[in-house]
Amino acid sequence: MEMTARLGKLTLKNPVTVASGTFGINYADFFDLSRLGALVTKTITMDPRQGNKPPRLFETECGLLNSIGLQNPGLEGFLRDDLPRYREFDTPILVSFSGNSIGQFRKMLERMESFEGIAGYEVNVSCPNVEKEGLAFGTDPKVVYELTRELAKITERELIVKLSPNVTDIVAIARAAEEGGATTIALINTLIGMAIDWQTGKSRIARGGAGYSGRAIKPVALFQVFRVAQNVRIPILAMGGISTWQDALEFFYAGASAVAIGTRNFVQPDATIQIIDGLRDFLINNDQTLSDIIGKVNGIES
Amino acid sequence: MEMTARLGKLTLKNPVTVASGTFGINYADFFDLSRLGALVTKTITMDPRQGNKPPRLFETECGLLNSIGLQNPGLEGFLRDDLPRYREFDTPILVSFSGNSIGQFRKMLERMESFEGIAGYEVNVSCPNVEKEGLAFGTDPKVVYELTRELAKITERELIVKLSPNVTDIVAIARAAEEGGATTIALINTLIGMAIDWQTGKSRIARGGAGYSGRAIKPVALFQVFRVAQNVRIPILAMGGISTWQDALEFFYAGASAVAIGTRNFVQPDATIQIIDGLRDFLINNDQTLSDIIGKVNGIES
Amino acid sequence: MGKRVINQVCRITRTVQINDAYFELWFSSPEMSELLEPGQFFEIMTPGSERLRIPISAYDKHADEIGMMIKIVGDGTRQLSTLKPGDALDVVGPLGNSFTRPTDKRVLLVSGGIGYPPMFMLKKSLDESNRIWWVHGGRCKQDAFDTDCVFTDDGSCGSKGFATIGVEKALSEGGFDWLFACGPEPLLKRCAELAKAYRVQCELSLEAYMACGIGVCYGCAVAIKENDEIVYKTVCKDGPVFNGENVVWK
Amino acid sequence: MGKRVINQVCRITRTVQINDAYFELWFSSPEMSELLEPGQFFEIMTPGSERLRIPISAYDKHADEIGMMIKIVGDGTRQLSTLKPGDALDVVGPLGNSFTRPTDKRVLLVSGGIGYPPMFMLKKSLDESNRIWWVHGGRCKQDAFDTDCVFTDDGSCGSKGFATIGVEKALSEGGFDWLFACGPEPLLKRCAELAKAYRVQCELSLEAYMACGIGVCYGCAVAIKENDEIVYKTVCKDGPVFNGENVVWK
Ligand SMILES: Cc1cc2nc3c(=O)[nH]c(=O)nc-3n(C[C@H](O)[C@H](O)[C@H](O)COP(=O)(O)OP(=O)(O)OC[C@H]3O[C@@H](n4cnc5c(N)ncnc54)[C@H](O)[C@@H]3O)c2cc1C
Ligand SMILES: Cc1cc2nc3c(=O)[nH]c(=O)nc-3n(C[C@H](O)[C@H](O)[C@H](O)COP(=O)(O)OP(=O)(O)OC[C@H]3O[C@@H](n4cnc5c(N)ncnc54)[C@H](O)[C@@H]3O)c2cc1C
Ligand SMILES: Cc1cc2nc3c(=O)[nH]c(=O)nc-3n(C[C@H](O)[C@H](O)[C@H](O)COP(=O)(O)O)c2cc1C
Ligand SMILES: Cc1cc2nc3c(=O)[nH]c(=O)nc-3n(C[C@H](O)[C@H](O)[C@H](O)COP(=O)(O)O)c2cc1C
Ligand code: FES
Ligand code: FES
Repeated sequence: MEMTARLGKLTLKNPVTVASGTFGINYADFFDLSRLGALVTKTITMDPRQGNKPPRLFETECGLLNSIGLQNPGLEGFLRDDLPRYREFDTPILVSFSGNSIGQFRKMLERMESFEGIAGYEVNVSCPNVEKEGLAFGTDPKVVYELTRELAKITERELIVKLSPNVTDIVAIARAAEEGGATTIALINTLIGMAIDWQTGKSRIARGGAGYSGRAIKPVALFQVFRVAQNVRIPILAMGGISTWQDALEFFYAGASAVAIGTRNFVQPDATIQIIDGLRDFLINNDQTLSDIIGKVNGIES
Repeated sequence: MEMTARLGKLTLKNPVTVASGTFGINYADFFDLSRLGALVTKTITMDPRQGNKPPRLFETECGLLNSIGLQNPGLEGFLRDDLPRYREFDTPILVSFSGNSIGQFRKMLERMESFEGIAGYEVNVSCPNVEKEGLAFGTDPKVVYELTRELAKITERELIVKLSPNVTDIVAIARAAEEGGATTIALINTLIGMAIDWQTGKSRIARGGAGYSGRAIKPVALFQVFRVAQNVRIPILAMGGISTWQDALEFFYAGASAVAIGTRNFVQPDATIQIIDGLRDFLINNDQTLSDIIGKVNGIES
Repeated sequence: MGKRVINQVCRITRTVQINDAYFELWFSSPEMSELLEPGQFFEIMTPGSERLRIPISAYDKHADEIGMMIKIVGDGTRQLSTLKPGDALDVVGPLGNSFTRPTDKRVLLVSGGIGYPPMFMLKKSLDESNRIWWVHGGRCKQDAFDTDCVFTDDGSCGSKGFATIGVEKALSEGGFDWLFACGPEPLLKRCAELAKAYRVQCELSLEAYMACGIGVCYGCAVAIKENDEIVYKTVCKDGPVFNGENVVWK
Repeated sequence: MGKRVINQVCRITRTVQINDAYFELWFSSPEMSELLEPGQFFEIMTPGSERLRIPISAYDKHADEIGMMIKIVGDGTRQLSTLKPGDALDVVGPLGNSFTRPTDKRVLLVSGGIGYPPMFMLKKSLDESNRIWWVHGGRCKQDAFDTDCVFTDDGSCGSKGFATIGVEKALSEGGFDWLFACGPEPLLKRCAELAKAYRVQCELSLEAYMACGIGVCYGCAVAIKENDEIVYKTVCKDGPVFNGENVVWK
């Protein structure tokens, strides 16, 4: 079954990858990572980061709160220790990274350009911008445009910009990334949520607010993917609560070209493989290809 | 047990009311509506509205999508047919209303001022503003400030501004409402979500995007209530996925002065009463009052 | 409407497995039984459920006992199918309006699939002075129930084809005053057209996705002609029974 | 670490209801049994669950069979308590590191409440050359298990008071080389302090809220001193067993 997916400059062997921060090489114990359409790394930053105070996790009724705080070994640690291991697999490596200024983003990308075995980048713009009073990069279309343009200038590789859903106008941000030269839009990053122990009044997460992911956010992700797909021409890598191949189909109908699995990996380590297999069987049984489905949502009347 | 709640200019007999659009006089079949801390009406508009094309509802894994489109009999229909019936109950009536321009909001409020038995208003700013290219009122702090100020000028009654959560910076909007003269902030209105039938590609809701409510949105609501409570001095009427008295306690800890029950009414018609009773028992058993709890979330370290 | 709606946790008194897909669920409620009229429905759930209630039509009643007939189509109905006598069922109802009950008329009942139960109750409540002919259609044998004239899509029971064939045949033979129908939308639409063509009064029981079930959320809207205007009515409260002439089809 | 982690759907072979709150769950897995070392744990769920897996320590093993001892504290553990022999259990493991196993030493084992199972397995795996003394504490009789010295908060079993009394008593009598402990944080913290004061080597098994269980999400962080720096280590992969001296207490 032909299941290749076009994602910007890349052709993936199938349209299923993993969401940044929810996956790692250790999953190779469970299945051959070469089966994935692509491999997205955890977000790395220029310098190593300790991450946030624990507790960092809490499972709500239908989703997951996390407050990892981008704990990571820093760019050099990643390039030295992790990248070589990622490269062992026969699938494109997409490095997720984040900076605290446009300059830092650029420096990081320049450094990575000199390394082989990176198929592209996922630019995480959900982090605070030190040049703009700590407001997240991803909330201001102008900043997203400038950042993307700077990065697009210096790489020929796939350039994915991953958006935060916590904005008034997601379309404006997506368009800014497209105009800046992004080759794919990824969405959504986590919503922001909170939980409190009603017996003690204690916040379940040390930081208070936390990233909210999983099944609960799927409808929100689906709508944002739909909205963005209606308004940009570059492909969309969709994520947000995708747990089954049926969920993935919803996102394809809404306009996604590929999907990433996040929180579900924690429950079912081979969720990606089950989704790949489920999609393939569905397409065979229905004698369809992905292009018969992508963006073909119907029944909408206003 | 003393459970009165201060909500702006009002003192409610208990801190539990209903979320606009999820409740109506018909619930009087199930319990005495006078037991509620207050009664919030469905949002009314100047002119009668037909509402959106069906299908208008779809239940997702953990929440509800709705696309009612503010179907309502219009202001005069409401004042003539509904208000007299609401007034039969011994609880403050809060009329939720919405306009398509600041002028129309003002006209509606002026008309209602001449009617007895209205304790206050809940200003629904999630609707498109015809003067600003249809952008929702609630997305622009300046507009929210102006609107609130205009309305505050002409009423001495309780003036609640109900915010949409779908903005980049909820605190800026809440502060604008406070500065404009709102006496209470209500939040959150629905998120926006979508669902697609994976078998047919058909949108489950005729309009595509739809309001997303219920258990799934509770962590998002809790965080926004917390954030706003940290940044305004006026009380907060909290809603978003509250289904049990334990949920309500979380919102009190986060800083809410009262809570409204929405989607849960559909599952359990007397949910409000069960929550009132549960809260009362909890406070008795712990020998606490609401003020020992409101805003007393702890364990947050950054 | 002034009709009272009750919310009660009732006991299941009896369950009947009709076939792999259909089962009957009976519960006891003197109060609801007394109020209940044919065409009305309930919103039911197993206590403690977090999901929306499930709207199910009244199918039959015996004194205090009320019967429902349910088809397993998803998680909610599958869950209901596991209930046993003695289990609790949380019921809101009776909900909605009911059918007109003519006297001394020729009446055509039409049901498709799970449209059967309300027709069954209507038939039982119709005065003996009426002469009744009942056409039922289903996809296969499983969906075929005992009526005067049965159709299945695959011919596995009764005649092969759509119930509309039977409806048209009956109407074309003439003499009918009333047509009552419940079933999938294409069937109802065709019934409305045929009733109009043959000048027969027509009442249809519609379905819609529901939340509150009591007319407050406006979620279950259906487009209805009213004094030459098209307005959205609630299936749960203004319906589920509407005059076939007034329904605006998609 | 290079240790292999397996994900298997296993059969429950045996269940034991210990008392109202505790039960044992045994499953069969030759592969995991072979790899398993004391101190390690599993992430388990009933197949089809939508929720995060539940981390549970290894308690015992007999050939291919692995035993866990579980306390019912919420929905997930309650659900597990309904499993019967023959039921399927989806298991990821064995996870995490394990305890040092000294030879020919005096060893103090300390467990609090549901900290008992890993200590049980450690004890079984310790060489006979060691001399072992085990202090256990619990809230009430239910949480008291057969060890050398039992404390309960309410005195309903063994001595009344906290297990730390027994720990201090044992250490003050002298002669111990090692202290291994698992249980609630205050107990572990006190053990670390006492071990330091009495110059006894100390390994503690920590708990943390977990998601992936295999060291990729950094959700289960605990602050650990490493070369005079404080870093966040993962309880699931770097732990759950840490040198008591290095743990940074809240
Ligand atoms: C007035 C009315 C009377 C009905 N009477 C009967 C009856 O007597 N016997 C019977 O078997 N079925 C009846 N139904 C249909 C029944 O309500 C659905 O089959 C049931 O809700 C499906 O739930 P589920 O969880 O099993 O399936 P799901 O997988 O949730 O849904 C299957 C389909 O059922 C429909 N449905 C789901 N939720 C709702 C909802 N909240 N409101 C309305 N429709 C929904 C949707 O069209 C959906 O595609 C009636 C429906 C209505 C509106
Ligand atoms: C390494 C490790 C080993 C453990 N070994 C055992 C054991 O041998 N026997 C035993 O009975 N229990 C053990 N636990 C504790 C057990 O995991 C929790 O009691 C269980 O997750 C509670 O789930 P629940 O759904 O029943 O309760 P919930 O109501 O969900 O939670 C009750 C409490 O359990 C904890 N908890 C919930 N979810 C998680 C999670 N995903 N990760 C970690 N903690 C969580 C939280 O502190 C929560 O307050 C261990 C935990 C860890 C981390
Ligand atoms: C524990 C955890 C860690 C995450 N870390 C990152 C990260 O480092 N970078 C990033 O872009 N997104 C991160 N995310 C967000 C996910 O990549 C994804 O966008 C989001 O969780 C929605 O998808 P899901 O619902 O399938 O998990 C993280 C999510 C979780 C749950
Ligand atoms: C069917 C439905 C109709 C609603 N109608 C309105 C409305 O008319 N005006 C309004 O301000 N909010 C409306 N809401 C939003 C609710 O008042 C509430 O803010 C939201 O649903 C979150 O609360 P919940 O999760 O408890 O339902 C509606 C929600 C639902 C589900
Ligand atoms: S279901 Fe709420 S109005 Fe009909
Ligand atoms: S639970 Fe994911 S790193 Fe430990």
